[in-house]
Amino acid sequence: MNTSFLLRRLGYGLLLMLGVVVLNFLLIRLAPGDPALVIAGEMGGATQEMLDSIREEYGLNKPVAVQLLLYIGNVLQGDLGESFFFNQPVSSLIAQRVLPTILLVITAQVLSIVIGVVLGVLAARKPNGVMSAFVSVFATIGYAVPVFWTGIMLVILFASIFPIFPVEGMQSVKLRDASGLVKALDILHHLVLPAFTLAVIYLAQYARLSRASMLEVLGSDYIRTARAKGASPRSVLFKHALRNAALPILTVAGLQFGNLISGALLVETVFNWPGMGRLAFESILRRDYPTIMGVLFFASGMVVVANILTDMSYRLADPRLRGKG
Amino acid sequence: MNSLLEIEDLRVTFNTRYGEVTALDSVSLHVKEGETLGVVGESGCGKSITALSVMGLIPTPPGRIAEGAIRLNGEDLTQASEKRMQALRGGEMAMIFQEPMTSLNPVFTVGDQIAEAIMLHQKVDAAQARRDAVALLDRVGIPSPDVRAGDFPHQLSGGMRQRVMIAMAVSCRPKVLIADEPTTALDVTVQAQIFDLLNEIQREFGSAIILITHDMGAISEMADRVAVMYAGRVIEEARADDVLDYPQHPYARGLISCIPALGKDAGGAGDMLAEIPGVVPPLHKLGAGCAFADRCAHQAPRCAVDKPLLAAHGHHPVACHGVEEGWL
Amino acid sequence: MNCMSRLMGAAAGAALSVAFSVAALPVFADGGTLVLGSTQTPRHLNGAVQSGIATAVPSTQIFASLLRYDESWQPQPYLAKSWEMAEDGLSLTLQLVDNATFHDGAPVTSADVAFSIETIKENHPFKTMFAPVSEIETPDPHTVIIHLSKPHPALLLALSPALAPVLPKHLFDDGQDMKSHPLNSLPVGSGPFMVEEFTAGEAIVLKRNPNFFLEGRPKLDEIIIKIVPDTSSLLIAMENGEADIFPFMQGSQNIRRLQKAENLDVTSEGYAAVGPINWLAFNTQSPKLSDVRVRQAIAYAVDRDFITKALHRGVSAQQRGPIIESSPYFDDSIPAYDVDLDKANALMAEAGFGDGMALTIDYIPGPNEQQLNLAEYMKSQLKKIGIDITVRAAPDFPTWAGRVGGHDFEMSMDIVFNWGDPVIGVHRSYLSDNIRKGVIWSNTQQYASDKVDALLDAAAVELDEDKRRALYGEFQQIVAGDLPVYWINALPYHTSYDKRLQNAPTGIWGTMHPMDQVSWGE
Amino acid sequence: MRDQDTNFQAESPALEAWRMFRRNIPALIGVAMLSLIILATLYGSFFYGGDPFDIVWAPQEPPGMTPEFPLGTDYLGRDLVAGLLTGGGPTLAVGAAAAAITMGIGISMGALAGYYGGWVDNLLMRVTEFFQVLPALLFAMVLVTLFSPSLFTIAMAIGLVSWPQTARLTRAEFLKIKQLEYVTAARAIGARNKRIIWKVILPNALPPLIVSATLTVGVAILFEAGLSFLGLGDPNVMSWGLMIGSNREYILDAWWPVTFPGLAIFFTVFSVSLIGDGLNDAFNPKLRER
Repeated sequence: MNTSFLLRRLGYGLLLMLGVVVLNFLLIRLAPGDPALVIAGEMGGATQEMLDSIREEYGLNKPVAVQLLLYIGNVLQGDLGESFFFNQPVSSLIAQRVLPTILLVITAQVLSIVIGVVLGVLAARKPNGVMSAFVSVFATIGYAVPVFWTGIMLVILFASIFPIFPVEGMQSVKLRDASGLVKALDILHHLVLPAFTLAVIYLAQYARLSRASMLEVLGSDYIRTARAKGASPRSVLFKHALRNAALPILTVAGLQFGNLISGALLVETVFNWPGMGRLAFESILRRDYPTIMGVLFFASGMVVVANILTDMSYRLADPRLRGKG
Repeated sequence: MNSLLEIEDLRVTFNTRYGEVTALDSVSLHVKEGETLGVVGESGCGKSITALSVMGLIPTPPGRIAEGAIRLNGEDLTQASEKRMQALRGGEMAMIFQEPMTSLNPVFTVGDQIAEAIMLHQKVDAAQARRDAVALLDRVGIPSPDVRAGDFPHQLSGGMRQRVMIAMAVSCRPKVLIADEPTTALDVTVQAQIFDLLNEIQREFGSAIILITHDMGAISEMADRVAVMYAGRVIEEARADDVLDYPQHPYARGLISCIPALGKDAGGAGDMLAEIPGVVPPLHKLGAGCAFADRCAHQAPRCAVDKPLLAAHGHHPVACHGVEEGWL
Repeated sequence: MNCMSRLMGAAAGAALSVAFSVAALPVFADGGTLVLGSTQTPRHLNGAVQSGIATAVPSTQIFASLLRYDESWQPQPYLAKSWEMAEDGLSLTLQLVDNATFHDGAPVTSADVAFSIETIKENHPFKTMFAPVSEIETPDPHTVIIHLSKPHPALLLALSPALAPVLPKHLFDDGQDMKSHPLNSLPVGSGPFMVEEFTAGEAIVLKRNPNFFLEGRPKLDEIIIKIVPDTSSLLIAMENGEADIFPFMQGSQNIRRLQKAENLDVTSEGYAAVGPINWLAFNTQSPKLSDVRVRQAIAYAVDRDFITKALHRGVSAQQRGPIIESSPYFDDSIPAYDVDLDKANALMAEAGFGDGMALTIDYIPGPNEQQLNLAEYMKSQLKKIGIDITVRAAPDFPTWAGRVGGHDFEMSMDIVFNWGDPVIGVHRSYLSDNIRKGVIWSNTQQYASDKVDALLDAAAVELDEDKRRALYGEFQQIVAGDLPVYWINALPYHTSYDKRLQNAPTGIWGTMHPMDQVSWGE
Repeated sequence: MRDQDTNFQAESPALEAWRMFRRNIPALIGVAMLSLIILATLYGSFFYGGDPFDIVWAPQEPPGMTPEFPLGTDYLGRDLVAGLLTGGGPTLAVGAAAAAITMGIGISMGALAGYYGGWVDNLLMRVTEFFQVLPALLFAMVLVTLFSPSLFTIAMAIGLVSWPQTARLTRAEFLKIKQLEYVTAARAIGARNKRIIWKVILPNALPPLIVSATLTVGVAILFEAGLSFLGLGDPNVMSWGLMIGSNREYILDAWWPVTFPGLAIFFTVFSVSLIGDGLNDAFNPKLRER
C-alpha cells in the first residue's frame, strides 16, 4: 500500500464531501418558503422581531455567497448548524445517532456477506444442484421484497404474535444501569430483527454474486492447476477459489454501502432504531433542514470512508493492483 | 522395461444438450520411465481430455470415464478413490498447462504456490518448503530466485511463469509429467529454452513425459514415440522418427507436411488448416464411419460406413482402411 | 391470539436471552422505574417557552409551579402555600413555601417567580395567559404580588404546572435568548424529578429529587420517557411490559387493543383541562366559503354520529361547539346540525352553488384517524351535496402549518386545545384581533364578528362565574350559527397503564402534572 | 463467440437472444405474470368498478367475509380490490418513468464519458461518483420533500438518484466497443461523433443496457413503495405504496390492507427481475452454458 495513493484517495474524498456541502446549501436555498418562518413556526409564533432575530442568528440576512462560505467554514470546524427543531447543535444530535447506525449497518453487512458467500459457494459447487436452484430463487425473491414489508412482517410475527424480540429500539430502558455483559446481550437481543431484515436483501445479492463469481473462478486455469498439484477440494474451494472470487464481492460490498444506509433508514423507522436514518426521517417530517442536511452530509461521509476502505482492502486482496497509482 | 503408465481402451463420455457424446474412444497409450510420448492432433481431438483423464481431472459431471483403465505402476487410477488421486496428483504425476498466463493463481506469490505443492506431498515444514521452492526456481533457471519467490504471477513474464509451472510440477519428482502444450503461448526462443529445460529435468529425475502438442516441430525435437489423435481416437502410433518420416494416415501426412522448414516460424493452427481442408467434426455428429472421411482426399465408400481400427499395417499401427487395404 | 402461542413465545424469548428475563422481573412498592411511552418528540424540556404536550409532560416533572389542580378543577397549594385575589380582581398575592429548593440547592424565591412569569409572558405562545399582568411585586423572598391591568379570572389556572413552570433565575437570566437557551435541554427546576439524561428524540431519564419540598414524595426512583414515534411498536411494548404507561393514546384500534390486554388498564380520564377538539376549519375569506349557507350546508352534510361511532369505533365523543363539552362553560343548547342532506342541498342551491363546487381540504399529517381519515370521509360524503373535494396532503407538519397559518387553504381539518380556561385556548380562534398571518392556531379562519369580540373581551374579565358562563353561552350560540369552524369531536385521548400502578395520573391535567404520588403497588 | 460480421446484421444476435429467451422457463413465467399484472391494472377497473377512494363498507373487513369485497376493506372501509387494481397503474407508471429517466441520464452521461474520454470522461465520472456517494433514499426523500410529493416529482427524484450505475455500465460498454474495427471503419468513412455515438456504438451496447433497464424498473417500484411507506407518496393518487403507507399504522389489527399491496409489489418486481435475468442469459449465452 503506498501512501501517495492513500493521500490522493483521501484528498479526493474531501473534495466529494465539499461537493456534498455545496449541494446541501443549495438544497436549503431551494426549499420553498422562508426558513425563518419555518423556524419561527416551530418555536410557536412569528412576530417580525422574532423573524429578524432568527435571520440574524442563522445568518439568513447575508448575501447567498457569504452564507455559503460561512456554511463551508462552519462545516470545516465540525459545526453543522443548530437544529430548527431541537434546541441543540446538529453535530451533537448526529453524534448520539452515529453508533447505533454503524452497529446496525456493519452487523447487517457482515451477516449478509458471510451467509451470502457461504450460500453462494455451496451453490457454486454444484451449479445444477438443488442448492444452486435455491440460491437463484431466493436471490430473486430477496431482491423483490420491499425491505420495510419484511420488517413489518417480522414485527408482527416475532414481537406481537410470538413476543420473542423487543421493538423499542436498541436497548431496554429498564436495563440502562445494567452491567456490561447484560447490556451487550440486551443490545444483541434488540439487534436481531433489524439486522436480519436489513441483511436479507443484500444476503440474496451476495449469494447470487458469489455463486456467479465462484463459478467463473472455478472454471479458471489456476484452479485446475491447484487440483493438479493435489490440493484437497476444500482447499481448492476456500483457499484458491474464494480468495479470487472475493474480489468482485468486495467491490460490490463497497458500492453497496450507500444502499445499505438507505435500507437502514427504512429499517430504523420500522424498528424504532435510534440511528441517523430515523433522525433523518423524523427531521424531514419536521422540516428540520439543518438536521436533514447534517445527516445527508454525515451519511455521505460514511459512504466516502467506506469507499476508501474498500479501495484499500481491494488493493490488499488483489496483488495486481498493488503499487499502481 | 514395463510401461510406467498404461492407458487401455479408454472411453470418456460427456453429457451435453445433444445427449451423451463420446469424447475419447478406445484410446490405448503407454509410456515408459525416461521416455517421452508425443500426442499430436488438432484442437478438440481429445489430447487434453486424455491428459485430464490420467490426472483424474475430467469435470464430473458432465464427463465420466465410461470404459477402460489407466494404470500407473499397475494401479488402476479409474478405480482409485478421490483421496488417493489427491495424493498421486502433484506427487507421482504432475501436469504443466498450456496457458502460463492464467494457470497460476494471481493472488498468491509464486513461491507460496510452489511451496504449497511441496507441502501437499512431502512432510516438511513451511520454512523448508519455502527453501525448496527457491531451490526449484533456481533449478528452472529463474535469476535471483529468492527475490522472485516473493513475486506475484503478474510480475513475471510468460516464459518465467512457465518455468514456475514446471518448477511446481516437478517439485515432488513426479514419475509421470504431462505437459499440455507447454509452449504454445510463448515466443519461439522461449519455447526452445522450455524444451531444453524439460529435457534436463527428464534426465535428472528420470520422469516419463507425455507431451501434448499440435506442433510437429516440438515432436521432432522432444518425443521418442508419437500418437496421432483425431476425433477422440488414436489413429496412428509409432516411434517419432517413423511417424515423422513415414506418416501413414492421410491426416498424419497432412500434419507432417505442416512442419516448417528449419529456421522458419513454428507451424500454427492456421497453416495446418491450409493444408487439410475442413475442420474436425463436432463430436456429436460423428457417424459410423471414419471421422476423417469428409476431409480425406482419398475417401472410399467403405470409409463412410465402417470405422477403421488401430492395427499394424506396414511400418506401425494406423487406423485407416486405405492403409489397411493398401490402396493408399 | 391464543394463550398457547403467547406462552410458547414467552418461553422461547426467555430462553433466547438473559437480558429479556431480567427485563421481565417485576418491580414492587416504593421506588422503581416508570417507563412512559410517548409518540411525540419534545423539542426541549422547558414548558415556559414551549407549548404542547410533548414538552409539558417532562416539564411538569422537572419544574414546580405556584399552584396545582385537583380532579374537580380546584386550585391546590404547590410552591404557593396560600394565595388571595384582591376584591377588585386586579392583584393576586401569593405566599411561597419556605423549604423549596432548586435541584442545584438554591432556594426558590419570589424573584424566581417574577422572572418566570415575565419570561412566559414574553416567550410562551399563549399570550392571553399573562397579557393582563402589569407588574410583579416581590416585597420579600417569599411573597409575590401579581398586579393586573384588568380582572383576569383565568390567571389561577394559568399558574398550573403545565403552563407556568418556575425557572431558576440565577441560571436562566444570563442574557441569552430564552427560546433557544442551552439549559432548555437539560433544565434545573424545583419539581419532584431531576433530568439525568436527554437524548433528543430518544429518551428522557428523570431521577427522583431527594430534596423535593413535599415530604415523602416522589415515590418513584425514576421516570424514563421513551419516545417511540411508531404507535404499533409502542402498543407492543405496552403489551410486553417494556413500557408502563402510554398517555395521549388516540387511535381507536389502539385503545381497543390495549383494553383487551390483561396487564393494562385503559382510561379516558386525565384530559379535562386539555380539551382537545377536532374540527373542520373554513377559510371564511375564500370566495366559495364566505357565504355562511355553504358552511351550514357542509355542516348538515357531515354525519358526526357516523364519524364517532363508525370511523372512531365509539371511542371519541361528539363535540358541538367551541368549548369542550366536558367544560362547565359548555352550552348544550347550541344547534347541533344533525345530518340532513336535503337541507344541505337546499342551502347549496340558495347560495348559488346548486351545480356543485370544488373545494380543497388540508389535514394535519400524523394523527390519521382524526385528520386524514376525516378528510377522506369529507371527500366521499360531500360529493353527495355536489362538492368535489381534493385532499391536499402536506408531507409534514410545518408545511401544513405554513398553509393554514398563511391562510392558503379552503378547508382544513385541525385540532385545537382548550387548555383549561377558554381565555387561553378558545378566544384565540375567534377574536378578530388574533387574525395573524403566519401564526398557526391563531384565528386562521379569519372570522371577524364585533359581537363575538365584545362577548369574549367581557368574559375574560368577568369575575362572577354565572355571568361569565352566560357570556360564553351567548358566544357559543353566535359562532354555532356563523360556523367559522365545524366542530366534530373531542379527541379520544386515553391513557393506558400497568394495572399495578397506584395513583395513576388521571387528574384534569393527566400526565402534564407532577407524578409525585404515582407508585408501584404490591 | 460471435464474430465481427454479426455486429453488422443486427437481427441475427437479437433473433438468437429471442431464441434463448423463448426457452427460458422462469423468464416466460415472469412475462406471463407481468402481462397479467399490467392487464389487470389497465383493464381491471372496467370490470371491477368503483373509485378506490370511496368508502364502501365497514372499515377493516377481513378478506373472504363479504363476497362483494373478496380481499376485504382498509382502515377507512375502502375496497382493497379496487385499490389494488387502480393502484397498480401509478405504481407501474412511476416505476417505468423513473427507469426511463434513469436510463436517459445514465446513458447520456456514460456515452459521452466513454466516447470522448479525456477530461470529459474525468469530469462526468467525478459527477457520477459524487451522486453515488449520496445515500439514494435519503437524497430522494429530501428532493421529494422540497418539491412536494407528486407522481412526477417522485419519478424525477428516483431517476435523479439512480442513474450513476447506468452511467458506469454505459461507459464501460462504450470504452469496449469504441475500439472495435467497425467503429474505426465508421470513422474512416467520415461519420460524425454524434452519429457514431447514437447510431453505431449505442445499438451495439444495448443488450446489457436493456437488462439494466428492466432491473431498474423493479428497483424504482421498490423505491416508490419505500417513499410511500415513509409517507412521502402522492396522497391523491391511489398507489400500492400509498396503501401500505396509510394502512401501516393499523397493521396489528388488520394484516390484509398492508399484505396484499405488499404482495402485489413483490410479484411485480419478482416478475420484472425474472425477465431481466432471462434477458441477461439470452444476451450472454456463454454465461448460461455454465
